[in-house]
Amino acid sequence: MSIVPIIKRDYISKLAEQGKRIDGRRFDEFRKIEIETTVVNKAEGSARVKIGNTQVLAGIKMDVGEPYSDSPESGVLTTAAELIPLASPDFEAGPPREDAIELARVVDRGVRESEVVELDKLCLEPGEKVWIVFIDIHILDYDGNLFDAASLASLAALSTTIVPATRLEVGEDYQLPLKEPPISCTSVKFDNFVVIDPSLDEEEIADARLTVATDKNGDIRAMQKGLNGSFTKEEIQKVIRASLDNGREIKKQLSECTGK
Amino acid sequence: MSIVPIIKRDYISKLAEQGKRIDGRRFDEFRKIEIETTVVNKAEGSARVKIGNTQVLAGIKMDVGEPYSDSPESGVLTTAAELIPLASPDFEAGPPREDAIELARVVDRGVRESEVVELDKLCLEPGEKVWIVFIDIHILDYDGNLFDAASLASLAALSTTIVPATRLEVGEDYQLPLKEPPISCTSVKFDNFVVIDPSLDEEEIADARLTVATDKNGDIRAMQKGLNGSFTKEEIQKVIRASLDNGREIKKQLSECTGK
Amino acid sequence: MSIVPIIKRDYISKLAEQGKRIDGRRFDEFRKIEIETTVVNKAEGSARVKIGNTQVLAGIKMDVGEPYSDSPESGVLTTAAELIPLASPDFEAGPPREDAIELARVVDRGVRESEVVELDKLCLEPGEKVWIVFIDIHILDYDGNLFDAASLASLAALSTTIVPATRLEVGEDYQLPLKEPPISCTSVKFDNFVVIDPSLDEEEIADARLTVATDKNGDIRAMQKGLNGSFTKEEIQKVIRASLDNGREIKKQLSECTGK
Amino acid sequence: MELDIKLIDDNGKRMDGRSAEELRKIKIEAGVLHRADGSCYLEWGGNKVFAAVYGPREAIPRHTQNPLRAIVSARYNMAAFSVEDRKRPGPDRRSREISKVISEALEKVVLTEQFPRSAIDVNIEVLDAEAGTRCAGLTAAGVALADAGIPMKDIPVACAAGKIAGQIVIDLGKEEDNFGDADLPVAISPRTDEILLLQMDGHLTVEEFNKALDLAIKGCHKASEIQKKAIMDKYQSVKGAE
Amino acid sequence: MELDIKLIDDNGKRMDGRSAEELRKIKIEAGVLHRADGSCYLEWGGNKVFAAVYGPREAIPRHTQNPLRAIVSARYNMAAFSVEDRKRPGPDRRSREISKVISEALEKVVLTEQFPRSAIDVNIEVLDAEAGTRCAGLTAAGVALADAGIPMKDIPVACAAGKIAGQIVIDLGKEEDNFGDADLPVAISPRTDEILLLQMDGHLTVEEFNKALDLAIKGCHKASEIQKKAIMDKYQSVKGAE
Amino acid sequence: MELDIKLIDDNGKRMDGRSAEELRKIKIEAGVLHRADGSCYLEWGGNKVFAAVYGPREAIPRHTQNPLRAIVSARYNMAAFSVEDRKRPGPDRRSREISKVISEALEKVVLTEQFPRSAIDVNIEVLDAEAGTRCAGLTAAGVALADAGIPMKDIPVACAAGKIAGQIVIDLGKEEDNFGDADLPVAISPRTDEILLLQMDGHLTVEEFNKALDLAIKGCHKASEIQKKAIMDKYQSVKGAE
Repeated sequence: MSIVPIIKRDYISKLAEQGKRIDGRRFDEFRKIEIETTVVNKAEGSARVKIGNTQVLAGIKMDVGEPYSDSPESGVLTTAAELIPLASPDFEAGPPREDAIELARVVDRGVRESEVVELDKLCLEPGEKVWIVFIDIHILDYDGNLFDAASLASLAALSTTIVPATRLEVGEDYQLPLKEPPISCTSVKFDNFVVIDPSLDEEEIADARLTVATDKNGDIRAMQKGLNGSFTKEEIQKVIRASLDNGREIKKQLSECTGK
Repeated sequence: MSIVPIIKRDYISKLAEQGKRIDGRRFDEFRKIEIETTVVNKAEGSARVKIGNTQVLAGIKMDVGEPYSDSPESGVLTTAAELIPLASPDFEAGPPREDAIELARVVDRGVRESEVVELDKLCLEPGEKVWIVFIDIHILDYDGNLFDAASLASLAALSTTIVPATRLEVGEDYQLPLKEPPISCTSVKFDNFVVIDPSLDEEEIADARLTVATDKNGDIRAMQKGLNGSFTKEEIQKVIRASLDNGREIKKQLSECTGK
Repeated sequence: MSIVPIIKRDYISKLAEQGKRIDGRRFDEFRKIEIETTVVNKAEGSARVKIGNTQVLAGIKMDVGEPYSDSPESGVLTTAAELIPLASPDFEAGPPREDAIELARVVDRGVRESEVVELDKLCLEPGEKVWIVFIDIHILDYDGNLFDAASLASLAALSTTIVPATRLEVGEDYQLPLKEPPISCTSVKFDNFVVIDPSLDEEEIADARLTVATDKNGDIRAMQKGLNGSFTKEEIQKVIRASLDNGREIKKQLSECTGK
Repeated sequence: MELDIKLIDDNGKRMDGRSAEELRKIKIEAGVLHRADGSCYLEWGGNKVFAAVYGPREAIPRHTQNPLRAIVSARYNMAAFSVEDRKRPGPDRRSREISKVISEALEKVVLTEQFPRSAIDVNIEVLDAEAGTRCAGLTAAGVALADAGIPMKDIPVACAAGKIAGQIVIDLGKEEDNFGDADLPVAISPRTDEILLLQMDGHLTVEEFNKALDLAIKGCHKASEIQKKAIMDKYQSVKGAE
Repeated sequence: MELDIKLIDDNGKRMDGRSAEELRKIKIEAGVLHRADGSCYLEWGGNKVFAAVYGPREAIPRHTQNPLRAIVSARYNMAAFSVEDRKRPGPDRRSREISKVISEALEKVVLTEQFPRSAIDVNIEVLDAEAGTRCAGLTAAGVALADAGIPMKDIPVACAAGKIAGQIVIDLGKEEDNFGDADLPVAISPRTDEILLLQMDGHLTVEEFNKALDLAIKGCHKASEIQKKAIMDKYQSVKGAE
Repeated sequence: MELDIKLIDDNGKRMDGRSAEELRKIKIEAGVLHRADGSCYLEWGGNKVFAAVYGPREAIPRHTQNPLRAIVSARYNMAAFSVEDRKRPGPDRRSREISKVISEALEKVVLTEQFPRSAIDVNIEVLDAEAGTRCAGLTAAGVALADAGIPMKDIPVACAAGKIAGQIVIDLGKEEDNFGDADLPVAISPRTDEILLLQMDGHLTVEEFNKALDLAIKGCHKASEIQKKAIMDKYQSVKGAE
């Protein structure tokens, strides 16, 4: 629990009063995003996403296993995130802590609830054998906004995943069946300013965080509020609008990159 | 390891010299016991027991699983206790510590060794499928004498347990088959005084603890001595007598409450 | 991380300059070794090895289980070491730490890579049932050179292991099939002196450690360098020579003791 | 996903007979535990929840202390027998996430700067679970904090809204949660309507979201009334006993 | 439960030929380990046990220190290969309970107030287990404590009694433990007969219990003689070596 | 064990076309991460590895501090997706052993006495694994340490040699590792050829061992050149940017 120097908070707040952010962005502007897919060979699918200096790698592995008893004809999806000490002096080795758990669960829900992966097409033998999809998220460099970077890396990795049916001797390889993914955009609030895609400096002084995942129809597919501050209803609506706008752009970039 | 103010010990000891206890009870007198069964819905059986201010909830869940290889025709019984921080500022979250383990094991032995649950009637397919009975004990409020409260709550919960055969599709629901349960009574010793059903204040100054489970025939079914003090043979016999007397009364109350 | 008194280091170094060791041994001389087999009854095989005051007990248990999917016709070998606090005030209870893990893995590799246990003869039903061999190493008394004591105890225990086929109802008992075992010899370096079979005093001031396992043909079967010092090529060759010489003697003693 | 289950019938009634804007039955009792500094027992539909508060007390170990304010730590725990299939005891990923978002929500309303270096521990035990336990737990925690006399700007309260069978409704029940289209748990500070906790799963248009958020806030206010009554009852029973 | 196993034959002999009041063979050696401050190797029937004592030394971490006395921590551990079916290494619930009751029993006789803020660690390793390991372990620990020169009021010692085939007998063996009616492990301070450890599983009338308790105490005294001899032997061998 | 796999063909070429003394392709980039004090990305054949260095900084908790020097802790970690069959996240016995031997090798070259009570943390993440990851990881760590400006006597570097199809070769590939006869990973301080890390599995005559050791050291020197170039490139790109 680091105590951010009051001087930094003051500086960022003063800039915000003038409508500015420390890196020169508008309040509703994302940093530059880079998406690179198929970056590792052993994974069935992979992607490296940079948002500014934040860098996240997601890898997909698949295996054949048993379905859950309450959904015998459905594949299984599981998401894990590691906040490895490579990425930040504040991350510790060891079992995942609350932050990593929330990150993995929010990414997982983003993928699961919007049914991006068509799990019903991943059944091999009802009740016996289904495909298991493992999403593993590695944070390589941490400069804020892990939620969006991790979510985007996962989607990009899934988009390039080949089901390794040949290797596991259950048929021919094929493209993992996917639906249109919703795009997650995160904003934070400090004092009474709300900015999207916070850098680490902004995250460190933030009171409240709101992640909104939106789809191509402009609908909301998931939300998660975090941190011990509050939002007004008006602020939430502002965040939704900015998420819709940026989500649309990011979706375009993702499609261009993955060819979908 | 809290250091109890010497003044409290002195006070309780002085009272004891006059044959008195801080809450006005006789040395061989239990606090008021309340037993309430079927207090939660999702459990197959449940009971809440109050002994004075101490409050314990036990819930029974049942599942179908494999028997142990050395008793293929016998159901399986497993007991867990959590000393959750809800109940006391001294209980910590996290994996069970020595105190919780001893508590669970003493309750478990009380139920297992006296064969209260007729495990041989819980076999579905020899060597393949048997009923598993989970006893889970939650301490809600801690004012001393958890052993007796946890044990009594477990027995009361078992007494009202319906085997969920319908839900698990192995036949019709029926009452969990039980034998007469032995009743556990705990005494502690401080200085050279021995009192039954210690309150928290008395436990905190106690040197030695003795739990005795007796049945309706006046036989002994389990014993456990605890703490780093000693008992003389005479003291043990005194404890057994008080346990028999109180056990008989408690058994009566349990029968009235559970209708058995 | 104990800071060894400089005075002790000085003393041992000064002796070394005169070609002497604190217990009077030559640089390339082992302490007296004692090997005793079948020291416990419940184990399928067991041995107690003393090297000077260091004392290690290894026990072998066997069970029937599933093979690894990538070697369906091969038995399974697993090695665990506990640095139990019985053996040293510096060992702590709890999950194995780096030292115990390295010890277990080096012993395991010594047995596994040299194929001492003929795992291909431990298949009962290809892909279904094979023998599992558990090597468990208990350090009883720690006065240096655990690697060699643990390795030798494991080999001696394996040499006297009877496969408990009768008990597990898969045939007649028989001697565990073994090949010629390589013998592990460990040397340490302090200042520029290299000594074999270090005592605890010598280990505590050592900069670098080298374990070399050699077979009866004089070939090298495993090596492991440890500690944060370095060796020159010449020093390594010297260590290999001393390991060959001592290994030959130890092999002879092991054969005499186990009758093989 | 909706199978043959009809979540809303032809008369606009939900499976348990409620209308779209009707809460399940809520029963709250304050001060039910002897040992805790503050406590609450709450039933919300089929949910049964205890909350107990300890503190403010010195935070230990020391390195967890914040020199400027108290740390509020909520611990949400489900009893092994609180669900259909027995849950393994101890925290899992779900309960740890819920503990985190509840802690953050409570911290906003507690006057933490009054207790530097302190810890305020909030224990939430779910004994029966039937959809909406995080809202039930947070609502119980609010009462337990008040019962413990912890200074707060407001008593936090929670309620969910969601979408089932194409309609926005309040406070989803078990089947509604399983087979519905969206769930939106919300916690607020009722005096200001500031939003302390907000999660959403499912699929809502922006318009539907706004409607659901309003409905959840409305539900919070209803639950808030029951919270206040419980605290008042406890206060009067103590006064009465004097 | 007794199947076809005849625990007592027509001549009143037990399966291993013992009479009702006869202990299994006990062999004790003190001072067997080099590194420990005190140690003991004990065989009791088929049980083989090492005990090693370290301390008194400063208790760490600090918050475990008691400013008024030493903490005695016994750690009972079974080797993976000590039982028929391999046991997973490391403590389980059973060994942790046994560690607790042995710690409590030992603490009573050690003059802990002589060593404030200290720890005395007693490590008990069971290498072969065949009924009665907690009594064997505690008895070995008593010798190791004496060997370490820890000041004690008395050397603690343990022995069990039980009921098999309707009779009260001393020191149950493996089949007697598995198929018998009751087991009663007891530890005492032999000078005063104060009872330091007592557990009972099974079914005894009060009269049977009294008889079993007397028998267990009798066994403790016999084991105590063997303890003392072992300590004396060690002392004399050291003197002899001088 | 060699089945039908021909590890060396009739022209003396290995499966991937290399000669006996030819390394796989190595690509090193220094200073690739923003947050770390020093970092490196390395590809060595099919291996892909990141290394990041943090420190020197105060070692915490305090009891891990060495009053005379810094502690160098390497943490070798394999991504779950870096191998054919998904690996469970988190450290296992293998990775903990590798972390230990790499830590020990690095500590020898770092001028640790300049930073008493400090910690220097080296994080090695293997994203793609294809034989030789410990050598790749240590080589990357050497560059990351230099990039972080940590004072060192030398930049440590590693390379393996081994025996396949009866021949001593450098830098085993995946099949060579699986079906070969021996593997010998070695790390050195290239200025002095001091050996910092050495492990051997398999079967070698003393003569073969000597040949393999020489070959591994030769490989270390080649990798060392690529390390130095990467550091120089980073330095120049920074200078160029000024």
